[in-house]
Amino acid sequence: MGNTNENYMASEAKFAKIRKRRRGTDVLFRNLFRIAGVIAAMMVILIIIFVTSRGVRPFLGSAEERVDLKYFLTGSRWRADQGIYGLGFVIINTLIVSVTGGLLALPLAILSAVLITRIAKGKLSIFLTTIVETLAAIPSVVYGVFAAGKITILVRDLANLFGISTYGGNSSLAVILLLAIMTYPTMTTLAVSGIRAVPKELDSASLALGATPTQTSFKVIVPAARSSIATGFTLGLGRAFGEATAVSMIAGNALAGPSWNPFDITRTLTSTMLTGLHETSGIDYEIRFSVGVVLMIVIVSMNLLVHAAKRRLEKKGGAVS
Amino acid sequence: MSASKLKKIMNRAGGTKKETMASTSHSSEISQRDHIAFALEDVNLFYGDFQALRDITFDLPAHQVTAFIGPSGCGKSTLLRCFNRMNDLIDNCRIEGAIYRNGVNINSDSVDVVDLRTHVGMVFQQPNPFPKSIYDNVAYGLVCQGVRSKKVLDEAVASSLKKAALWDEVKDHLRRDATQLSGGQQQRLCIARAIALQPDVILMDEPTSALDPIATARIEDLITQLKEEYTIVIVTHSMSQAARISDKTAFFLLGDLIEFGPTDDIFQNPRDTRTEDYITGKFG
Amino acid sequence: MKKQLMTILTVVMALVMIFTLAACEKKPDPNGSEPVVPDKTDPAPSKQDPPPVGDKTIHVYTRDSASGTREGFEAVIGFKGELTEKANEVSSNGTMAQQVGQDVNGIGYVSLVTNFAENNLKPLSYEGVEATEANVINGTYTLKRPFCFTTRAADDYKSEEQKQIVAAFLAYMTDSKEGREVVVAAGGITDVEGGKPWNEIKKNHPIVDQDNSALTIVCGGSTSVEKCVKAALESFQGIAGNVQFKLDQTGSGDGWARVLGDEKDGPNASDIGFASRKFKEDKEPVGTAMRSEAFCQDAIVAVVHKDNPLSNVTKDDLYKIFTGATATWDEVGK
Amino acid sequence: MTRIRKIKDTVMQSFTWIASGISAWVLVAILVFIFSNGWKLLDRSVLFGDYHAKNIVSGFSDEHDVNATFTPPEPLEDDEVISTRFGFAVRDEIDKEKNHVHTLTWVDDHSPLRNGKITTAGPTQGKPAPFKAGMNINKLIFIDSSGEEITVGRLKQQSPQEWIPILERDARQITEFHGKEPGGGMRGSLVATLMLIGLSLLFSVPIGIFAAIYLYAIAKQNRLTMFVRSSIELLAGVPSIIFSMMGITLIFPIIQLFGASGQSIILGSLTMAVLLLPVLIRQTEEALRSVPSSYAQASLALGATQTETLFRVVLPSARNGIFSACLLAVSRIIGESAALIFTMGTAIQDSPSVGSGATSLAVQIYVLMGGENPNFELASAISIVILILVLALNLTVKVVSALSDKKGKA
Repeated sequence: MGNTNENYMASEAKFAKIRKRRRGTDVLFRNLFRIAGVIAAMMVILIIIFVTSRGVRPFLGSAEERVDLKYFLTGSRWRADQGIYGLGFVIINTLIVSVTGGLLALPLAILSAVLITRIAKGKLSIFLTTIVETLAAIPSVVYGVFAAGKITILVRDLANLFGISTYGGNSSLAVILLLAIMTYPTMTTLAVSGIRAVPKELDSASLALGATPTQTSFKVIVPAARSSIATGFTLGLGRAFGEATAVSMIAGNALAGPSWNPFDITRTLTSTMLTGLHETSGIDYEIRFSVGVVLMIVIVSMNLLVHAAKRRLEKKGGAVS
Repeated sequence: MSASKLKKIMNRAGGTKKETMASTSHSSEISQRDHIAFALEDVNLFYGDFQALRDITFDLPAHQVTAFIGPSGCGKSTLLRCFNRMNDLIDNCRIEGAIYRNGVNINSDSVDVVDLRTHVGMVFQQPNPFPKSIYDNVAYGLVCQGVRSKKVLDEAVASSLKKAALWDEVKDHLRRDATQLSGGQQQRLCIARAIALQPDVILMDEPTSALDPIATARIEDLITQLKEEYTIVIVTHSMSQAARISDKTAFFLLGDLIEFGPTDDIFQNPRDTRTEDYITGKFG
Repeated sequence: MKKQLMTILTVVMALVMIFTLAACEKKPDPNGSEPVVPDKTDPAPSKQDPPPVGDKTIHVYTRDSASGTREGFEAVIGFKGELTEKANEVSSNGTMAQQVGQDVNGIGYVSLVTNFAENNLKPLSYEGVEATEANVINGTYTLKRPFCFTTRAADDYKSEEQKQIVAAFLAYMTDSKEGREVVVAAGGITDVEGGKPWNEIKKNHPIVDQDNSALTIVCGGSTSVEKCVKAALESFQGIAGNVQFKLDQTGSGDGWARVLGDEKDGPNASDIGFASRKFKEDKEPVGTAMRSEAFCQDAIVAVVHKDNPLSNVTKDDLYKIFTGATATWDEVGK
Repeated sequence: MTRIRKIKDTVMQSFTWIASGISAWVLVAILVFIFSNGWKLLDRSVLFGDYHAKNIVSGFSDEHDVNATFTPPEPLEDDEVISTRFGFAVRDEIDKEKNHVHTLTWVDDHSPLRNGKITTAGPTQGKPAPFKAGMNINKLIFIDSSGEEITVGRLKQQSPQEWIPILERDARQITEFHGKEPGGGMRGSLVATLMLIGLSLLFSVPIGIFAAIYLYAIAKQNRLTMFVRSSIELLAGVPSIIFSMMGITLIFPIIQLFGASGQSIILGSLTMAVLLLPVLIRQTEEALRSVPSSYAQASLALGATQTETLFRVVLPSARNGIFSACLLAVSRIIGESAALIFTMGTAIQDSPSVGSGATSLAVQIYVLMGGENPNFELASAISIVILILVLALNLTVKVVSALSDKKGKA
């Protein structure tokens, strides 16, 4: 009995220690998780702060070096050689090519998604999904090589058919085509998952009312998945706006604009950031951060816009149902 | 080390400081333990603005099987989860009132919930073995407690599986993936897993609702055997099951405890008309 | 019935795809032996496009504002800041070559080291003088610029050895016969026979007889010099104890900044800064550098697509074209 | 069903086929383009060779047999020029970097060239110089019968047809040989990419997984969580070129405190680590959420702490998903170029080190396309490698998730 008692005392102390350690570990890790979460969340704020603080420098410098902010935002000429930095036309060009590219990809994405989820069965569906995923996985620099070697030629020959001369195919149209290709997989993936998430009951209900499967797909299922499709569109647009390497290989970097003619050379925000990214000091360098800030603002406002549109769409949908 | 010694240690180890202090009056502790597992006083529970339990007050007897019955959404499962504070996991859940276990309010902040749960085991509606081996499933709780000795673990696993009436079926392939077992075996494994920690109380949340009649019968047998050693609280939708295995029955409706008493009384002689309506199948 | 339809559709799609792809691939390769990109050397455009097409609008290509080639070109032609708004700005010599080679109406300017044939380019004579090394050396071809280098200040190296190896390399590349040979083989223009034998120069640089594989010569600045400098460095490695090197060529604007300017201690600090033009005396004082001079010359060549009938331009032509005064090919030379 | 409806249906359906057909066509076009340009270049020397040519300078001290003649083992091709006295053959070629080179196509086993000793100072000095077919000859120095030193070769602007006869006629003794192992390989970038992958994952995986756990298990439904979530969403939308700028403005000053001096793999890795966070967090959280909550409940009910539950039950169950997330992150790293151009620089290195700049495969492509002469072939060859790597990774992800699906069902 005495023996047992001793053991018991020792164990009591031991288990108390273990308990304390367990509790300590638990608290430690919970805090680590929390810190990791906060770090991840802080990064975007830090990026905004640091890039912006660098980006405002060109507008604050000494009088002779200072860039006029108003002209920077609205100007229609980008002449680094003359010290003229007007980004207005670049913003417009960026919007044109990205949105057009996105709009070109959207119907294709929706149609493909319908095929993948509702028409094709089994292996074929998997095969088509694989195509989309492969397109999504191709790095942008590879797209760039392809665009510089193939899309530009295509556009050039197309323009020649109309008797229009192009800068070797470097043009808004080439950028639009490239961006359509690059945004297509994102949009399709989202549309597919959106359509898959539509409750089966809707499908059955529509079929039971005598609609054909195709009618059901386009009249009931696709509208029901519009929220995901809109998200995919936003994400795709984000990629279009932010795409740098591939676009800069074929944009042509016009010095003035905006370029309304699709066969004309263009200049986007990202291509501006990458051309002559060579310099690493001086105003030509600093101004790139300003362009980066503008790019972020454009992306965020575009997101808000699509978001608002999505909300309105949902409201409308709600009123109908 | 024998299993009983282990139990003693685990019991002691499990107690919080307060509990240890409360247990200084040795005799009263024992007597209380013999009679009452949980004493509930004015328990109110809210999910956000929604009140799920209203002024629940009763004493839950020890070493008996208590069945909670009532229609879906009556709060019986919610109350069950109060006993091992699983409701903590729900973000906007708030509990008022006190639940005393060994004279300590388990809702107070000073109670270590991890500890509480080693004393109050739980078995869920769906058998939920971890995707690990049978052995690892049973040993899991002890390993978490810091038990490393292979010998102790082996013994605990064997004795728990025996108690859960699963030993004969699995003793030759303890390393097999637990998810390969049949539903009934899985549920018994989950019971064994809970028993391994030597708890005082085992909470069972509709433990047989996902099982076929044969597996259900085996679990019911098991429950009857286990009540010798443990306090068992079972939530069930099956009136006949409650009648078969429980000693006491509590009937809940819309968050209120309508009636609580010996099972025979409740089923044969309900005091409240609502209880009678439910038992005779007029609603539910 | 529907299934059949789908099958037919699929087959048709597949056929269309295969045909288009086959059409892409079939175009024969005229140059045969050389490894060339089908699209760039592909003869199809030259046969199909009536050269130059459409309104014969001149498409002006220019380099980015950090480029030394551009500065050299603009300085000789004399139109700094007057460049036409319709220009297409490209950020490297290679891109320039590739893009003008794709554009029958294009005109641009590249370094003489560029491979004209491979990029579908036709080099233009300037004032009637063909762009050749001989003509640059004898001074008749005047559209040229120097390749210059400058270095960190003599007391600003990581170590004494670093300083000595940099000095040895510059002596090899600039002064020695062997070094000049390499530069010339890589397309730079300099007088090989005027150089001293390396064996003589070597005596002043004993460091080359050590194992230098732990040292790295870091170069920055102009991209145009890259080919020459890379060739010189690679051959120097063999005779200087396997010294390592790093070429981070970004543009002439960075040459001075990275060794003497505000970037000399920054992320891009270099040992030798190159420029494909003279360093600007007012903005880029090289007085404190250990050594600073031109090591060879390069001709800038105005190039057009190989199907363009033009073969000679004058300074005045180029001035008018690049400032936008001349807008179509019909007007050139009038 | 009316006829019109049938036609309408068929038309709509064919539209879906056309749309998917276009995407398939684009994919095939890309693959055909890349492969047709790069495939013939892709061999061992591109995959594992140095990018920078390695020069070999060797000297000859031994007198060699003046009257020896060698015969090539088999008839050589027309454009090869043979030196029968010294037992080697040379061809004028264009190398991967599009320079003219004189490549050795045959060296006889007893050729006097084989007696060369490396003269470059360093550990290999005095060792026999390696001569083999495939090496380039830059120049040869020999002594003629009058004892005068004469240099011949490519660097003298001579073609093999010009200089080999001179060598045959006048040479009494070869004294120096300047050759090089051809460059144009991608090994350095491959190594740098691997380093980049390792370091980026080292930094981002723990933070990513922990942050995902925070969102999954710890975070309450409150404003802070909303903020964290939307911040991470926002981070996912930031274009990679902005990350590049963040690398310079935010991370560079920090690592400068630890003695970093410039664009470097470490700077690139830290930048990539931030870029990968949203991907990792999103995927990991998804993987965690796919673990049945009953596992966690059972574990908690058995008296495990939350941390124990996470590490012992939830994470092991989600490991396939997390593994897939890491693989996706890897394929993102392999494909990324814009975020690295500013942070790792554009200087191609053969033996990259963590503290100095280098190029990843993707950036090497970018550099090659923007160089003096755009090198489509080499760029395409590297693209093939990238594509194969990325597609293999994606395939692995699919296999892994298929496996875990199967397991989940069983």
